[in-house]
Amino acid sequence: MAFPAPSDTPYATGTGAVFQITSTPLAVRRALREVLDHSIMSGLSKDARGTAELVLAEALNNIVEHAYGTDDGQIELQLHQTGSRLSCDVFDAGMPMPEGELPAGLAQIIGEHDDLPEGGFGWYLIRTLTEDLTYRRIDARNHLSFKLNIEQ
Amino acid sequence: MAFPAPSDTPYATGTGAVFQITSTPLAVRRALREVLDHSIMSGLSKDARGTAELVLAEALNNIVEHAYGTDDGQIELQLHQTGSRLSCDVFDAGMPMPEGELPAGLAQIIGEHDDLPEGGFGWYLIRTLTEDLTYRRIDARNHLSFKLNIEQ
Amino acid sequence: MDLATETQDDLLIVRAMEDRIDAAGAIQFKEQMRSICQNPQSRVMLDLSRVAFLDSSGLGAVVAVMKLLGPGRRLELAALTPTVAKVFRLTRMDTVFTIHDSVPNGFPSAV
Amino acid sequence: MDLATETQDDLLIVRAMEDRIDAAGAIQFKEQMRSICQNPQSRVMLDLSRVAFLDSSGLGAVVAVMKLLGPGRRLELAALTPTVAKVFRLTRMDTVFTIHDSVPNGFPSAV
Ligand SMILES: Nc1ncnc2c1ncn2[C@@H]1O[C@H](COP(=O)(O)OP(=O)(O)O)[C@@H](O)[C@H]1O
Ligand SMILES: Nc1ncnc2c1ncn2[C@@H]1O[C@H](COP(=O)(O)OP(=O)(O)O)[C@@H](O)[C@H]1O
Repeated sequence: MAFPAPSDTPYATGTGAVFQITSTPLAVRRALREVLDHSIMSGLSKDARGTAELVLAEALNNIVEHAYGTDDGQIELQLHQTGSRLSCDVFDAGMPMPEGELPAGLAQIIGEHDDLPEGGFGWYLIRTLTEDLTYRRIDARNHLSFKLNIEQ
Repeated sequence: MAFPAPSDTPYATGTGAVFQITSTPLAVRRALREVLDHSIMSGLSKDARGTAELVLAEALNNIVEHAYGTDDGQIELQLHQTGSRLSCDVFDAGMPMPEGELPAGLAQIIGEHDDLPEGGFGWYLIRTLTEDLTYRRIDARNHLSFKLNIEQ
Repeated sequence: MDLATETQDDLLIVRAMEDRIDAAGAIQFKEQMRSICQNPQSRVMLDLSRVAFLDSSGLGAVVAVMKLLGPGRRLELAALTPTVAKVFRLTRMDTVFTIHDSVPNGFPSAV
Repeated sequence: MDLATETQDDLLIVRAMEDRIDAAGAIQFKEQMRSICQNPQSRVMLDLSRVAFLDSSGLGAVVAVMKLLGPGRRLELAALTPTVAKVFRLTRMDTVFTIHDSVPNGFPSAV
């Protein structure tokens, strides 16, 4: 795979980390443990860590489920911290997003018992918890980018 | 007011427009008519025009209501089109956002009759309909920035 | 805010005559609906065929009108234009109101 | 997915013993809950005190368990850790479940 090297990303200062992840739910679980244990996350509050794990889980699992589906695939996660923001860049070579753009992430309709939603929460959570959320399809690759506020 | 001049914004190509808006609901309504009638919006589909009007109305009315409240104030809206994206930059000199960051824009709880929500939809709509949503407080000014996909 | 009314037996039809229900007009809309809804009809239908634009304040006002009808009466909506329908759909408030494609026969056409 | 159960009269308490209910474990969790819920108790309470992390797949599985209990029985939740509580709050699913701060006396403490 030839994802842009982290050195290509336009960050002048701060610390960074790169993770290579195979496209399976178990590999995502292992990668999240590695990410959360990495020194780049050590300054975060418990709450910010929980939010970061949640957003990264949603982004990565969406790729496993929807971009690669039953295909094997590779995911690259680049993290970069500058000041109060953790920048996250996720690359994959799977299917593009529907209609080539970010899913709307609508609130789910909370109906009665049998009509309760069992899915469709992923993009709502990502939109709600991130800043600077961007999706680009370039050279048959998906690039999802967002920032997390890690202040407090 | 000394909002950054549109020439300071880092756009190399495309077309732009700048609007000065007084902080009242009627001025926002008039400004939206002007924006929608501007040549920068002429290439948009009916659907994209509706979405643009909605997102701009929510962003501007939030400033009138929450950033300036009962104070007089000035708002500057900068629009810039590049390819399939309409970049929107909104500046005001009112109160900062709560906790200095973008409101979460949670889905409203749709309860029974008397508990139905009458407000709180604004940031949910902005988050759902935009890309690259960013908020920065700089030099006692608010800068809200987002992009609209105007393709289709 | 200009509102036109018509009654059909137990149905009160209210047509919004302005092309927008927005932050600048939401309170006035709500107050005028309040007095119109003194009428005794048990069904109230709001004809939105002329309303091209409604923002979150307008949505809030429509919800407020639904509430002030009280528990025994419901607000129904008719003839939503595309952008207005989108606001109801995105916020899921389309699950709260009975929404009709058009008003029942008898009311003069909006266009 | 390790699940421990205890009954208190008409109440079945199920404690998730893993520290996460995520995309990799959601289906297994649901299947094990399905067989545990063959028990006849009318109240089922899921003790989440040991679960530090739950993603949207885990949330979906909890909702699915609620549904497979059928209309006469409800799933209650207890002892949510902060990040798990946040997922329920953000998605508004905290309005769907009865959520208890802790499990009733009797169940050995999780910590
Ligand atoms: N990474 C992705 N690549 C392609 N399609 C995606 C991706 N993520 C999401 N989608 C599409 O967007 C929809 C909504 O995703 P999401 O909100 O995560 O809910 P869910 O995954 O539970 O369906 C998915 O059903 C899928 O069609
Ligand atoms: N431009 C702003 N400046 C300061 N605070 C804001 C601004 N916009 C929103 N807020 C805060 O965020 C909250 C949520 O806003 P919103 O979703 O638009 O709902 P509503 O305006 O109906 O309350 C507001 O109640 C307010 O406290």
